[in-house]
Amino acid sequence: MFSALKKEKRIIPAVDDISFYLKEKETLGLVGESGCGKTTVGKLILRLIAPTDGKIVFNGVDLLNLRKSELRKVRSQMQMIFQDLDAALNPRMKVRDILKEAISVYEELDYYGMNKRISELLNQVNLKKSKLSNYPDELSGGEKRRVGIARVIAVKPKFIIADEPTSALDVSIQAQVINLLRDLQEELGLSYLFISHDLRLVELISNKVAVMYMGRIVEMGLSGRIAHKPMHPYTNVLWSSLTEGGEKTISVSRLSWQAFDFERPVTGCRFHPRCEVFKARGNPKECADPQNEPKLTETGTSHYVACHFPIL
Amino acid sequence: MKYTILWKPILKLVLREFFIAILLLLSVSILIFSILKLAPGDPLHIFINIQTQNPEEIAAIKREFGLDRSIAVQYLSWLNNLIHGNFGNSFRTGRPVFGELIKVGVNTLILTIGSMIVTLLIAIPIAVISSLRRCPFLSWGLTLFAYILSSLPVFWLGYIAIYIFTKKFNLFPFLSAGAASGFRINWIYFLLPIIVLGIGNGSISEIIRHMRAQLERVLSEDYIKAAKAKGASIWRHSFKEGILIPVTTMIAAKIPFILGGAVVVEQVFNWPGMGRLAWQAALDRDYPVIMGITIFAAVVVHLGRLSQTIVFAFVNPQTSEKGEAA
Amino acid sequence: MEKKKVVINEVLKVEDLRTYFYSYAKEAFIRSVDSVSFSIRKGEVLGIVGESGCGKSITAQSVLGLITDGPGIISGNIFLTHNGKTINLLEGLPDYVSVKTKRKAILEIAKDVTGWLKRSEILMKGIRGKVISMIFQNPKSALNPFITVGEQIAESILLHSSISAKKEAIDAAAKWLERVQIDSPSMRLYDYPFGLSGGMCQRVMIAMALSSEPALLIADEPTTGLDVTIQTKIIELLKQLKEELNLTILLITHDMSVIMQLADRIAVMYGGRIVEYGLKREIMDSSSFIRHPYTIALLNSQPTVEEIKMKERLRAIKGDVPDTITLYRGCRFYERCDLKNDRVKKKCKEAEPEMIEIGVGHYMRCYLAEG
Amino acid sequence: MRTRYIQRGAEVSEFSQIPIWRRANKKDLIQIGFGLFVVFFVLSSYITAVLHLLPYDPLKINLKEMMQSPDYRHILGTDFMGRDILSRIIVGSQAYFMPGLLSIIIALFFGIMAGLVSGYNGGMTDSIISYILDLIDSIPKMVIILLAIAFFRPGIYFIMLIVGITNIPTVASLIKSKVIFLKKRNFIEAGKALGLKTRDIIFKHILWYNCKAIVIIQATLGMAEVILIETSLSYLGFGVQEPEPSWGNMVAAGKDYFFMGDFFLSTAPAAAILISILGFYLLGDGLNNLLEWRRKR
Repeated sequence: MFSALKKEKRIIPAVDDISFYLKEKETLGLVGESGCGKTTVGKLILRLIAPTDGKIVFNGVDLLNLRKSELRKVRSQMQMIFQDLDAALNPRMKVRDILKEAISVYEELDYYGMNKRISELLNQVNLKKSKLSNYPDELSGGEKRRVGIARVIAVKPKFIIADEPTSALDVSIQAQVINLLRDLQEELGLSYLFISHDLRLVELISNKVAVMYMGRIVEMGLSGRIAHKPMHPYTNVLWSSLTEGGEKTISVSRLSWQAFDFERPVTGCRFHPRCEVFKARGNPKECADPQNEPKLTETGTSHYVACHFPIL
Repeated sequence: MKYTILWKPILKLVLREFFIAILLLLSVSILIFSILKLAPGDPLHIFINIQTQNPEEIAAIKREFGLDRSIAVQYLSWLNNLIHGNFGNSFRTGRPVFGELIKVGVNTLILTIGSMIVTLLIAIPIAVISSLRRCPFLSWGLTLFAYILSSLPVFWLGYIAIYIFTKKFNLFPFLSAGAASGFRINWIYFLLPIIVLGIGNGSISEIIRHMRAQLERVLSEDYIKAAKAKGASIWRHSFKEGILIPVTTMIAAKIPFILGGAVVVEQVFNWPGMGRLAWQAALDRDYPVIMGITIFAAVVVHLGRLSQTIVFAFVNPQTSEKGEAA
Repeated sequence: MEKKKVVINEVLKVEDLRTYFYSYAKEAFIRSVDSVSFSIRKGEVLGIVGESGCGKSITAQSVLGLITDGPGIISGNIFLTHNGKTINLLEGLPDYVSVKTKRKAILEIAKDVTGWLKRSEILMKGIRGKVISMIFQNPKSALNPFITVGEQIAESILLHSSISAKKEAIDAAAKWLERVQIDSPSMRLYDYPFGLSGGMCQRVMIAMALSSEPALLIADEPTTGLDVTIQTKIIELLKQLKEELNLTILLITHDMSVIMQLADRIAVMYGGRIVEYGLKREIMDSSSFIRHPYTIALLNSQPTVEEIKMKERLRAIKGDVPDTITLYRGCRFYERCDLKNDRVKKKCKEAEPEMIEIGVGHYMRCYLAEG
Repeated sequence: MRTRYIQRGAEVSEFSQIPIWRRANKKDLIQIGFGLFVVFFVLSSYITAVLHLLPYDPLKINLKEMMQSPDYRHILGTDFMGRDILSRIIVGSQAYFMPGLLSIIIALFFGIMAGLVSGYNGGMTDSIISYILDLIDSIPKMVIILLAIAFFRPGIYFIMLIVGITNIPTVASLIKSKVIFLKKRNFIEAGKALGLKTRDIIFKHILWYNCKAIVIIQATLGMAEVILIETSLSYLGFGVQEPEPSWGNMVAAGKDYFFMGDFFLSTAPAAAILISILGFYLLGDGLNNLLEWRRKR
């Protein structure tokens, strides 16, 4: 159903040579540290940012060749939940107006039809009816998020890009939102591109997971395998930073503090300055060789990894 | 110990602003020159009416003023003169505009800058007090008071002031002062217009509104709370963003406004400044003088903006950093 | 006001703290912190955990006296012990103090407010940053964007230590930067905060807070909004510093996993009240026979490894955080509670449960804990 | 302390459900009330003029009743030509109101357009528009007006047209910074992602929902400024000419009697100027606070 290949090259390549595909009713998790280009990927797919080069195929149509009017039609099939809770909610509009507007983008409904549709949406996202006459400022974080989701599903999309939908929320509310997203997927047959830095949630909600580092996918595969048998050193470090059941802490102290810096590009494998394997192997030359950046290669059943020395 | 003032980006930023200012000044001069040429009526009507109707003589006068050439050539020669400090001669007095401008320009600048200071002295404390929200009714009262001050018509305020100081206190004889008897150095006479224009220029309310909004925003920033939590003075931490930047912005933005107010105040007080000159020139259609004043005013406005840019560049590390990137 | 005996090794003891704000629009009090008591011993980490809006940040800010705006009420006792001396930060506070207001109803309860506020400011001046330091949720916005990092740390050092020369203070700042594991600290000193990453800013904040060697560090959501890898490293850094310097920390977070890694003692807050309070091992011990339903719900809302593997439905707490304006007759958690049974249901609805001790130093506010 | 127990299930009314006059600050309401009074006064001057309700003909010279102090026949007294001051003040407000409206409409319309376009598009369009606006902003307003007077000898409407043009940059820069601020909040992008038309985003979301306060406060400030400029010009002898009344030339006409101890001739119109400028300031401030939701906790 969906396949993409894009390449964005500015002075700083935010997203560089990424390919993945997504089947119907499937969820692809996209994981990485902040600034690695996850959000850019989402915006590229929606064509909110124009990619420099590449192909985005949706339902067999290449989005990059579409004209504006055609693109608008396709957008009703694809929607995005923004990371920022307030992003989609005009602070001066009441919740009812926000939903009404979203509905009327692609549907013409009369007064009763509109009311019916609004209450249907409210049911779908478990929102109280009394909140309709509130301004976004008066809602709690969880409610805002649910209004955001209602606004997105109002246009009846098939594919939703969820950009860190839980990052600004409390843990208890996160669980609500995740449950809601999963319910909606079943109910409406949605596909998700789930962008997050919370690895547990990604593992839980996705069928496949792609791990991004510095604008590139370094590992991709089924979520269970990525989580429990990671092959790329970076994925390994990411997952080990999770702590479980209280006392058990796995140290990430070996991963240096220094986040990557796009302005000082690394030659060769982008991860090698922070890489454990690189150091353990006595700094092999291949890793730093600018001509020899590791390509994403298939290593098992639908498992891809971009590393010279994957952990086996 | 070295502090990282990044000179290069600041210089770059200032230079860029400077070039834009030059470009704008050129555009202004072209614009006014074209209006001058397109305006109805012959600029030489003063001479022509007084002197002969003989076409040859008119042609001679035209040649003398260079009016027989094409507009572009005229403009270029005017520009050339301008660069050499020659604004042409006044139609009315026949004296060079430049010298006259410098003479009155200084007076007007004194008036403008002085009254700007007076305005700020009134506006800043009120803005600071009302942004603290310590005592809502005091700050509301002060703000109302400031609004009333800035709604006072400046010419009437001028008369009140003159009346009080001449009639009641007999500090100086009103009618003998002024341009005719030369500029009398009398400190009251000197200060009065400055204070009157400072109060009545109508920008106090706007300065307060802007400053209060900025200061309130800054005081509610996280970093002010953090500064308070570590026991540091919140004023030290909010000074740059909360006071220095809005004040500079307002000074640069209000200079043109106060220059305009100076026209009226100079009329009221017989202050021999640019405003009076402009008023006289407008009455007489003295084009070279009007042109000169316009250019002069534009230069002052841009000097204000340039100083704003410099302050910003020094205060805000981000601008200088951006300047480096650009 | 009778002064209770304070145990010597308690650095901070908060008794019956109330922080209310008055809402003009709704003409009612917002009871952000409603009768909260806890204490922190030296070298101990107390974690306050709860959903956003439960009043945990307001508690911390009340301790530091940072709440000055808006009409409202602060009451209770906050005993701070430092260098063998114990002072009450809310000393001389009339029963209820209203901060700046015009409303009659509030004026009635306001006595000697301005005088107290002034005294309190003088008192707090010697305490803020010196005895109690604080680090904030959003490190990037908590650093002054117009002042270099080095100068900001040096300012704190100059204010609170014997160092009075600026040059020495800068050197000391560099040392602190090194201590929080920042690379090439002498260069970072001259950086402005906007050029630094979130993790770096948080470490600068920590360095700034610790540079005055405070008796108590308040960490208000120190890891929220940071990357997972950075979060883990910040927690580790705090742990390390705690051991090195024998820090006393009041840790405020909504993330149970952070609490589990750092805290010795836990206070669970809900709707402005502490609903459970005790040592971590008591509360987290799965064999412990009883826990507050809210604590259980909070713990459960975080998926376990098994749940993730089986892709089970998450056990979310239903409903939303209660507003703190409404005065509920019964238990504040009643609507969202899954564990209420027929035995206590009626009681839960009728009156709010009292805090009762169910173990050694383990308190709980729930009828289920009763007999 | 009085405590109010609220029944379980009953909700405290939300901010949005409280009517606007109850959630507003009382001071704002006072300000707005005062401002509306001034606007009403100005509007009523047109009605009185149309319906011939003026107490006296403002232009009628009556040398028998020169320089009278206020009494029951002439509520504000008469001027040096025996004309009724009250009538002249009422009619004098017409000197600025309609021309002022013209200037405000010009400033707002072009300012909003320029601000929206340059803020939304950015890049080259923004640079060009900013350059033009900077050009207008380079010369002080008063100098431009004097320039126009010197060259064209225009009427009040033409002058107000120029005032309107000189106000465009202010409005444009305010709107532009608002658009840029909103862009940062991502909801332009969110609107695009939803499939809204660019036109809807710009006019509905940005202009209608988020720029109302700016537009209103600029309109009222513009009116205050218009009064200032018109009276100043009339005072200088460039605006409305005698015998047509304008507050500015009334003050100017009264100034000579000032030093003879007769304040009233120029003080009455000056007070009218003061009150009306103040009225528009306060109206703008109050409406701004109301619309910007300066809410109390």
